[in-house]
Amino acid sequence: MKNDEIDTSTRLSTLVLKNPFMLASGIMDEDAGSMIRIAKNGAAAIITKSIGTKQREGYANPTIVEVDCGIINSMGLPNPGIEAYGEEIKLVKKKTSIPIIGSIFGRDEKEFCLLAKKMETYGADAVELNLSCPHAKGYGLEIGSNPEKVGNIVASVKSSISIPLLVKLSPNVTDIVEIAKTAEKNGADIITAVNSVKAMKIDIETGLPVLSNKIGGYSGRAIKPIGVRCVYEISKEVDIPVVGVGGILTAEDAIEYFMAGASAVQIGSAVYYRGVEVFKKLNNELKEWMKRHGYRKLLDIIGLAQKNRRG
Amino acid sequence: MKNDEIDTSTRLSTLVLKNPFMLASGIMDEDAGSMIRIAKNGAAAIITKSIGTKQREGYANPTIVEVDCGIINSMGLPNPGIEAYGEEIKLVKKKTSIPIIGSIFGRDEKEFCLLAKKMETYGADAVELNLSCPHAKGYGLEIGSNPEKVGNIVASVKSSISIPLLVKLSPNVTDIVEIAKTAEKNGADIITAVNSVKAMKIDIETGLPVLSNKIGGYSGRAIKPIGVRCVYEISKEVDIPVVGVGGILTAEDAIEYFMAGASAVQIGSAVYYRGVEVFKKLNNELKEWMKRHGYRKLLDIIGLAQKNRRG
Amino acid sequence: MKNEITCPRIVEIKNTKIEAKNIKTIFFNFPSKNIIPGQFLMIWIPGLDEIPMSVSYISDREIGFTFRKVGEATRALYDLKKRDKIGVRGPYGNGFTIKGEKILVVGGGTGIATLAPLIEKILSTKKRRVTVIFGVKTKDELFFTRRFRNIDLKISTDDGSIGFKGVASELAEKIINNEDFDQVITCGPEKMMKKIVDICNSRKIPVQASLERYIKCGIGLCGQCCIGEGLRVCKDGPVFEGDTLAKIPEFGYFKRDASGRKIKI
Amino acid sequence: MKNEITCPRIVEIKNTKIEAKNIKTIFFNFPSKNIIPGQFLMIWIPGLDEIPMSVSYISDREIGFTFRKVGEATRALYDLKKRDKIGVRGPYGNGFTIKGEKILVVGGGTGIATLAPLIEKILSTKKRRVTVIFGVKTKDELFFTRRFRNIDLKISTDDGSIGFKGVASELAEKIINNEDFDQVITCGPEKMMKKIVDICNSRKIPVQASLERYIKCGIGLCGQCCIGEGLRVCKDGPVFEGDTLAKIPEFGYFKRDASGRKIKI
Ligand SMILES: Cc1cc2nc3c(=O)[nH]c(=O)nc-3n(C[C@H](O)[C@H](O)[C@H](O)COP(=O)(O)OP(=O)(O)OC[C@H]3O[C@@H](n4cnc5c(N)ncnc54)[C@H](O)[C@@H]3O)c2cc1C
Ligand SMILES: Cc1cc2nc3c(=O)[nH]c(=O)nc-3n(C[C@H](O)[C@H](O)[C@H](O)COP(=O)(O)OP(=O)(O)OC[C@H]3O[C@@H](n4cnc5c(N)ncnc54)[C@H](O)[C@@H]3O)c2cc1C
Ligand SMILES: Cc1cc2nc3c(=O)[nH]c(=O)nc-3n(C[C@H](O)[C@H](O)[C@H](O)COP(=O)(O)O)c2cc1C
Ligand SMILES: Cc1cc2nc3c(=O)[nH]c(=O)nc-3n(C[C@H](O)[C@H](O)[C@H](O)COP(=O)(O)O)c2cc1C
Ligand code: FES
Ligand code: FES
Repeated sequence: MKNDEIDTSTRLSTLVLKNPFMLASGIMDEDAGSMIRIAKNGAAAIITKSIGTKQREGYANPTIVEVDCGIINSMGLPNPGIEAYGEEIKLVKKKTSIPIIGSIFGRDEKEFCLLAKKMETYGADAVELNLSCPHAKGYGLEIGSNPEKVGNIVASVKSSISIPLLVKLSPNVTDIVEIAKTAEKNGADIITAVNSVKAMKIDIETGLPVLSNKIGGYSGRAIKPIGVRCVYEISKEVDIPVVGVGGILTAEDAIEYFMAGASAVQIGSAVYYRGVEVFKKLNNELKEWMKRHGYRKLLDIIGLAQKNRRG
Repeated sequence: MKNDEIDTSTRLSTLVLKNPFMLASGIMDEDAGSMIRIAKNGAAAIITKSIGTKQREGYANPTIVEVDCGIINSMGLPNPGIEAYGEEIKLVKKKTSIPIIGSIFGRDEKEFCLLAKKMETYGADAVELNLSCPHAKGYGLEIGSNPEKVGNIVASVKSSISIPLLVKLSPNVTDIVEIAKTAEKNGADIITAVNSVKAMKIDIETGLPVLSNKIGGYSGRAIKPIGVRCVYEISKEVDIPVVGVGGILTAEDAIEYFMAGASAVQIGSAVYYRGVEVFKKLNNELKEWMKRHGYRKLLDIIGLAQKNRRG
Repeated sequence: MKNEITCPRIVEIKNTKIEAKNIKTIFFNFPSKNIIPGQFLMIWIPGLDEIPMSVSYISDREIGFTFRKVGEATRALYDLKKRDKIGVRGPYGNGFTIKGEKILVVGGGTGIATLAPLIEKILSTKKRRVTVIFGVKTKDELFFTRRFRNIDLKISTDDGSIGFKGVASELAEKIINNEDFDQVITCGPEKMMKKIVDICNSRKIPVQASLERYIKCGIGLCGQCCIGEGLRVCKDGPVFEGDTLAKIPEFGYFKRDASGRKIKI
Repeated sequence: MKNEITCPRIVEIKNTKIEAKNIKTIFFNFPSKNIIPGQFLMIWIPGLDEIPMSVSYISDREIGFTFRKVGEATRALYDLKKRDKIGVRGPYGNGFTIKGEKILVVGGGTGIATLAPLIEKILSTKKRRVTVIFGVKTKDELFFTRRFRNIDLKISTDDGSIGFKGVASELAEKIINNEDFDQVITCGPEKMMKKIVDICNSRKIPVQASLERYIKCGIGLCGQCCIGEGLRVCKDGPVFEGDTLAKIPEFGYFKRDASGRKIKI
């Protein structure tokens, strides 16, 4: 078996991905140029930075701090606003051929619908609802931990667009499965799990939280076992595809997610740990691993730990 | 300033601790002998293994697996049952002079009250309610994520014992502060945060979750930023002392917790990483650090990041 | 310390060997080097159980463990074949420490498996001499009798079907009465080990015994396997010195089941 | 890569020095070795802000950065004294690469701070020769003019209060017209750098410019500082070659604010 006989393509609803490695939202995806670079580096799809109705500067620096096993960030959803973002999406669409998925955050159904429709108009191939940002007051997790709100927002966005709808969930809830099922019932086409984990770093020399917002979202290696658990729990209970995110640095990490039930994965912090070339590297490592283990198609791996589950 | 001029003692309600390092529940505390060894190694207090009304073998092996930045366990609350545990408590009390805190888990108020009373009768100096075990059906987190149940259980246990009551919370909830406040309102004397984080490890060679229970609790270095965040959030909102747990391997880790607001900390996985001598080591490291930084009393550090907080 | 592998490593079985009735060895390659005789592995039978097993063969090429079919996990292991896969973590525990030149090794039942690489290590130094007692219930259960050259091998069977009739500790006592040993090392049923340790302690002969307790974590964390004053069989043991054992009241009398409750031995 | 310190390290200020009006240097010890001229640090003013600063002094004993008081963070920094504490992470970015023997260095405003250790590095090799232009608005803003020996230092001021009257890029053009250089290196206002880069590109003289963009993560993750086709000023830069800059349409024309929105330069 040669590397090119190995098929790592995958599907998410009507989106066809040439490989299972997508760029996670918030990582080098605020402007068209960055997204084009990531696309050229082999990503199968791009989730844009989460965009809101109005321009936002985000929190004051420090907005990011590296800790032992990961990164904690509290950017505060900086974004140029949906109006200004149109030209970025149009430019990326012109220069790339992979799916571009517009991530959006809002306060309520109205905002989400407006944002989703704009994204569709700009040419986005799908929309991802950020219902999970752990550190922005009035947004993200504050909405995404409330099943009723999730249901309403998903249902209204679904009825206002005709492109696939991804819903990105937070692990910072008592029952992520309940939220995922609510999203599915209300029309979500794909679940993305997980956003970063609420965490904090205190500098003991000054006695101060390092991040200006104090609390941030934890990403990177440390959160992989949490993300895998969420994907496993969700996949068991929903019929729509699940996209895994959180702590994926190597193909082995991604394979854990695939076996847990993920149809594709998103890569965030690894862009720091392994460079922008990480997408190509991961796809090669994945093919090597599949070859060594006698798998021809990625589809044969997806959900394996679900199938092997007893009871 | 010499090391012995530095005062690392602390108080939790009426419990006086010679230093802030307690043994966390579930670590070498199922039998009297182990607890005596830990006491001799310098722990300031011991939380026993969580004990239930009936003998339980726990889950089949594998019950534990080490991952990159921590440990995932799913012991399944093995314990000899409260009746058999009396002789262990009595023996430890006879052979040691530090506070022994009986950890208990039950299905409902009735079970919790029975267990707490027994612990008091055996001579325990305090009781810790395990409302947070992430992997035992019908127990722990399943109860501890429901504010109403937490309120009822805390209130009834409080009224049936006269020793201090610790309530141990889980980070696997949407709002840990709400649960902490409910516990406080219903009579908890001390909050312990956090129990382990729901997580999973899949072996990709076999496609199987490693733990027999599939999902377990994540402890060790990786969870420190999560625990620190919880302690910070809780301390801001409650007036009773908070005990920090999660990923403490060094005195610096503990200091982060103290600054976040913890009056004492519990040590779990570090017994593996640094040996049973970890308690002495931590207290020495803490004194060294305090000396270098000109602090005489631990009390001067506690809550520093709260005081330094703006807005 | 980080010679240990702490997340199960999946290995392919290179070979298996029936050593005696219901006793089998499984061989495989394992990346960890410098395994000390007396150390053990946690063997994961995926989807079923994970159990402790002493390393019974140590070489640069491959290692093995030898076990008796006694319950569900060992039965499943017994049925595995070449190229099947198991998960392995370890090596854990302290292992034996050889002292002096004239050594008596007393193995009972599958304890023989634990002692085998120790005997090889003793023999690897020219000037040492070793007397070995293998005690089993009956002849059919004997194994490893032809594995070693240049040892003084004595056999005991409960039913007298071969060798000395009686338990290994009785034979050991006889031999100790006749010969001087620098050290006695034993592994087998705890009652037998208790007798041997008592004999040696009363005669001030250095003695080591390798204990079994219910193992869960294997890394000294959960406390499941503790004896005496918090001695963890998985970490501080499984090998203990005679003077340590003299201070452990439960040695020879009771152990704890998976729930932590005391049960008679 | 792990020469970087990525969680702010609290350091004590060893010394401060007023270099000119509103321009100050802060000195401290920093564990990271081998800092390349052109690399920058993220300076945390605890409780206030974290901002990028080029390393302006590099020695084994201590390092320093030199800054102009322009807003809240730099004002707070300006008020700090010996023994006060700041948090520092880095060094980040690529730094300058010296090519050839005859080099022209053109600094404008605080860009001079970024170029200072580069000039020292150029001078550390005997056979290299360097011509330096320092351009400022007015005489009072000049600094580092006496820091270097053996350089051909030319000064330009917008108001002609000293040296050449005009902007540094004009003076640079004159000099380039008269002399051949192996390389031109510049740091300063982007409009000025744009002119110099254009001049050099059209004459095929290798040129490097150090850019400024709004920095948040500093480690190439968040995308805040990207220019052109995803070039991260914090990671792939801040120093870029002339041919790269030629392909970046916004160079000299616009940057992005903290929200990612385009603003004119
Ligand atoms: C350090 C150590 C080294 C060992 N080395 C060997 C060896 O080399 N060869 C060999 O044949 N046996 C060895 N054993 C014993 C072996 O682990 C048990 O025989 C095996 O676990 C039985 O599993 P089972 O499911 O087949 O039997 P079960 O039917 O489950 O039980 C049979 C007996 O095995 C015990 N047992 C079950 N699980 C465990 C466990 N996790 N830890 C300890 N005991 C357990 C039970 O308590 C019971 O007494 C060793 C035990 C220890 C503690
Ligand atoms: C790689 C790099 C190296 C630099 N080196 C130096 C130096 O050696 N000396 C020096 O005086 N200045 C340097 N700067 C510029 C310096 O970072 C800004 O002057 C400083 O951030 C202003 O902060 P403030 O709060 O005082 O001003 P503000 O009032 O906040 O803003 C003044 C200007 O500084 C910019 N600024 C504010 N925050 C940032 C930020 N996080 N990243 C980038 N720009 C910001 C604003 O966009 C604005 O244009 C460098 C910038 C970069 C990107
Ligand atoms: C700097 C940074 C910015 C992020 N911004 C967003 C965002 O705008 N929207 C969003 O849904 N997730 C955001 N995330 C979360 C990531 O998309 C991802 O869910 C998380 O980082 C976990 O994946 P990782 O461990 O691979 O980084 C951000 C993460 C980081 C590190
Ligand atoms: C093997 C093991 C067993 C545990 N058993 C219990 C338990 O019985 N009751 C309980 O409240 N917490 C239990 N815990 C959780 C710990 O008390 C602690 O909250 C957690 O491990 C985080 O701390 P650490 O990172 O220092 O280990 C257990 C943890 C481990 C690793
Ligand atoms: S088995 Fe857990 S401490 Fe020994
Ligand atoms: S500042 Fe984040 S990528 Fe440069």
